[in-house]
Amino acid sequence: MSDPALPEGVERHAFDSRERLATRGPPVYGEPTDGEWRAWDPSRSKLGAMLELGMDTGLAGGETVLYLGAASGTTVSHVADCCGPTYAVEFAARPARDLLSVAEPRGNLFPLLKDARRPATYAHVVEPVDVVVQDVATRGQADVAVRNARFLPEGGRLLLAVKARSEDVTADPDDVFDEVTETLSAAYEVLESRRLDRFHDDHLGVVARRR
Amino acid sequence: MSDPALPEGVERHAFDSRERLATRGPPVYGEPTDGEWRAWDPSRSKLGAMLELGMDTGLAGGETVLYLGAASGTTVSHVADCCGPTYAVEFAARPARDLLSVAEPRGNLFPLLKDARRPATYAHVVEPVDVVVQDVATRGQADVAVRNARFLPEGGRLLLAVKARSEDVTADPDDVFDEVTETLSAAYEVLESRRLDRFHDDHLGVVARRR
Amino acid sequence: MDEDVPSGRGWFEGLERGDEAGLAASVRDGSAEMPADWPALAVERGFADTEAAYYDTLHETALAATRAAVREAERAGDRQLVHAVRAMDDCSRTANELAERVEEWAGSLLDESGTGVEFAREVAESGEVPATLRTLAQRVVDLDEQAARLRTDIERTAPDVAPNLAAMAGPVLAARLVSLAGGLESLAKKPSGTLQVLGAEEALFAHLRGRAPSPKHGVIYTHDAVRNTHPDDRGSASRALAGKLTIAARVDHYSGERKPELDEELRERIAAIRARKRGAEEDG
Amino acid sequence: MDEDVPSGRGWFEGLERGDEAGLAASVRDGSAEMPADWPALAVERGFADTEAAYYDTLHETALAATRAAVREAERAGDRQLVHAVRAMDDCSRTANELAERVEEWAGSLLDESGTGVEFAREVAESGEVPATLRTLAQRVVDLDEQAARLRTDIERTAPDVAPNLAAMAGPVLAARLVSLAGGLESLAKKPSGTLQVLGAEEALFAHLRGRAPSPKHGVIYTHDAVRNTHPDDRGSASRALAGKLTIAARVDHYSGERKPELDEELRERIAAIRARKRGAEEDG
Repeated sequence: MSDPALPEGVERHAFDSRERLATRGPPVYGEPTDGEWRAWDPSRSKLGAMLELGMDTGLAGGETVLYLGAASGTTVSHVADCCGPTYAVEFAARPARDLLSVAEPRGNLFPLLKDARRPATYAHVVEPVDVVVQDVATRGQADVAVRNARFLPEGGRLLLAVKARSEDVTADPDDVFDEVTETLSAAYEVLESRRLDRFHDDHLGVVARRR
Repeated sequence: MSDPALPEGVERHAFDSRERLATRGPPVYGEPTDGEWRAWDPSRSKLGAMLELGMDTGLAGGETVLYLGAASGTTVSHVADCCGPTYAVEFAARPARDLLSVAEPRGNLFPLLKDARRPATYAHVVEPVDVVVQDVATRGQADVAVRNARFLPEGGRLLLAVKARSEDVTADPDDVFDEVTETLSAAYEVLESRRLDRFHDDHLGVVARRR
Repeated sequence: MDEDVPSGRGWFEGLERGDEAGLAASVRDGSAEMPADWPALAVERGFADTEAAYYDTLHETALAATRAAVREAERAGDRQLVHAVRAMDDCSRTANELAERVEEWAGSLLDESGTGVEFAREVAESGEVPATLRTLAQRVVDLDEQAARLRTDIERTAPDVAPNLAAMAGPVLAARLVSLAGGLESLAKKPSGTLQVLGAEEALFAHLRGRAPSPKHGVIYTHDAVRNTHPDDRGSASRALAGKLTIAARVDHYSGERKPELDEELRERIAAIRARKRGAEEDG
Repeated sequence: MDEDVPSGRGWFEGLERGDEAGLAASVRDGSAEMPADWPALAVERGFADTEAAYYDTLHETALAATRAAVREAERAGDRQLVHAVRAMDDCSRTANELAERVEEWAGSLLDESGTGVEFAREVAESGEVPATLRTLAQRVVDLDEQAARLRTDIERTAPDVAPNLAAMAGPVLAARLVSLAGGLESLAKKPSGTLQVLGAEEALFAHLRGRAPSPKHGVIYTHDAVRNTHPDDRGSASRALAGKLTIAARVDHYSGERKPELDEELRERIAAIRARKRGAEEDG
């Protein structure tokens, strides 16, 4: 059932006779399960959508991950299922309460109530990582990625979801995405970017490598 | 110098070589004088305009008069000059201060600070009169005239100035005048009405008799 | 209705011709549903010997009654002024109170904070606070603008109601004095020493209880003649100003005539106080 | 920058693995400019025997630190609630104060008068008063609507911040109690007897000075359990209500879990108080 484009630990499984991405781990929000496997819904997860759309995330499985914008933990639960030590940063208290429940049964998932715009407030906890996954919905998303480049070695991956509307509700999404790419270039080389419209309106998925 | 269309006591006199209406009495606001005669300016007085325009006011001179809306007393001073007992009703305090100065030297002029819409507040002072002159600039001008009909015997005159804009700033003045005539008919028969536009914009002069 | 049977009492009925006050009050306050031949009735009932005598008395009485009513109505103009100045102070006060609430609340949410109505104006347009806080801040701005609008009205009205007081004190201070006294009439009747400390009642009461020195000035402190005079001379300046303002209030109440010479007298008096040598005269 | 020389101290440095509180505080409050290979350093410096042991401790510590931070941030939610309820009270109060001014002013101009915000609403639309008085009346209407808007917000927010207290007291009374106590934490730490008289501080101080009987209730008086209980039993009802509200506040502060059984317990307790015979028990 394994798929060469998917990381180790992520497989396609049939749920209700439909092939879907899945990871092995305790269920989080009542998603369909198949034995130890549980479905990873790409319409609830930007990273899931990137994988579903066949983007080359470079994830092999087992990486050390810094996840920025963990929200209530839906996506980061799947990341922790297939990766190594996973640091989950979330700024808002209410979703972080749910994130705690997601993290409790996952010994490799470390939830942190921190502001992703201020990496110095968690650099004393987070080790250098192989991959940064980012899905924050505030202004200055590209800038957040640049500030967190300090956690990546040269060549380390950034998997970034950009929400056009967070930047400028009136601007053309394409212009916003161009500007994001421009900002990212301070610390990253963009390898691939693709609109996630099929699963997430006005979102762009970006794969970049640390310069 | 007397004029058959004018009441006794009102004459045309030459001021600055111009023929103008005039009465005999103490000057009021610095108007031109000729011996005992002082000019009656039709552009400062609706009743003056009605006389100047040759309307048949029915005034013969010496009548008992109820004047509603005496303001600072310009017109009523001329009325008192040529008529008998003259009751001058004014509602606003500031012009009434000037009305007092006009009334002081005129023993037949009785100033009253009263609301012309409430005749019961002065019927204990005002006797039945031969003529009601009315120039009030509030809404419901015709209604005021109807309420004050109690002071007139059958056949008594109403000399009414109607200001179209006091009724409805947006309506056509002609419609307003029609409605005034309609309201008046409850107590009066309209004998003559004429626009005073030459001297007073948007004003109608009405001569009516108590039914 | 029979004209011979009046439906109310004539203004003169039950009164003597010599009772001027009673007659004037009757003209002002009496009423009748229908008019009647009052001159004939007055003669018939012995109030006047002739109709001519009746009209003479009516003339004098109507003048007296109307003069009193005008004066009272113009005091009503002063009452409108009192309402306006109190409303202005209410609006300023509530704007400031609500601005403090906005300040506390917005301060808990924004990195950069500020104070007062100006800060509320920023918060009302901030995209970083909840909508309800924005509209709360807008209420502050509205109240501040309402206060400004009331001030404009006062500036327009005060010179009508109290021309000399408004010219000498400025319209807002004039309105405030009228308001503190409870009306122009009562201001006109106060001794100058009372006007001097209007608005300093707290300090005055403390003084009367022996706990504080006598206050030198109340709201007239805001007048240039006091504020811009050397502190040593402010007692004299306050007394001089209060004296002239009292005269102005009296002229306004009793005659209403504008007397520009009063302003000039005040200017000269204050100039003299400021010019004299320190310590050359004893001063409060 | 050399990764082996961290520009800040690791969260574990200087602390023992058993010091859970210290470690959690360090995760929450510490900082470093750059990350470092903290797992290796922790082993190297003897904090943990193995990296696996390090990660176990980090997992427990991150959970504890984040749980505490979440709870504190949600208490910040209670601070927003406090701002909202105070702003609501400010808006109601100022609306009523300005309504009185409108009432006095409009009363001097209109034949028919009225009171309060409803009358201000009429004045705001009246053609018979000066425009400035109309806009003043509109300010009253605006403030009243702002108060209503804040109330709506409180009704939406209070169940999030204090689910049990909001369910038992109603959102506005819950917010008022949180506000009077200065926050949910401080409310949760108060004895039930203090909660019972929150908002009756004046009466309480008078009592403590020996000048008045002990107050039976503060703002909880507005709760149906007190207001709709026979006056003889209101002391008991207040005590019972305050007791249950205190429990609700504590559950809200310490766990945040909704416990509907608390409401049921209160209902039963109040029903018992209301049902018992007059005079059969001694009562305050």
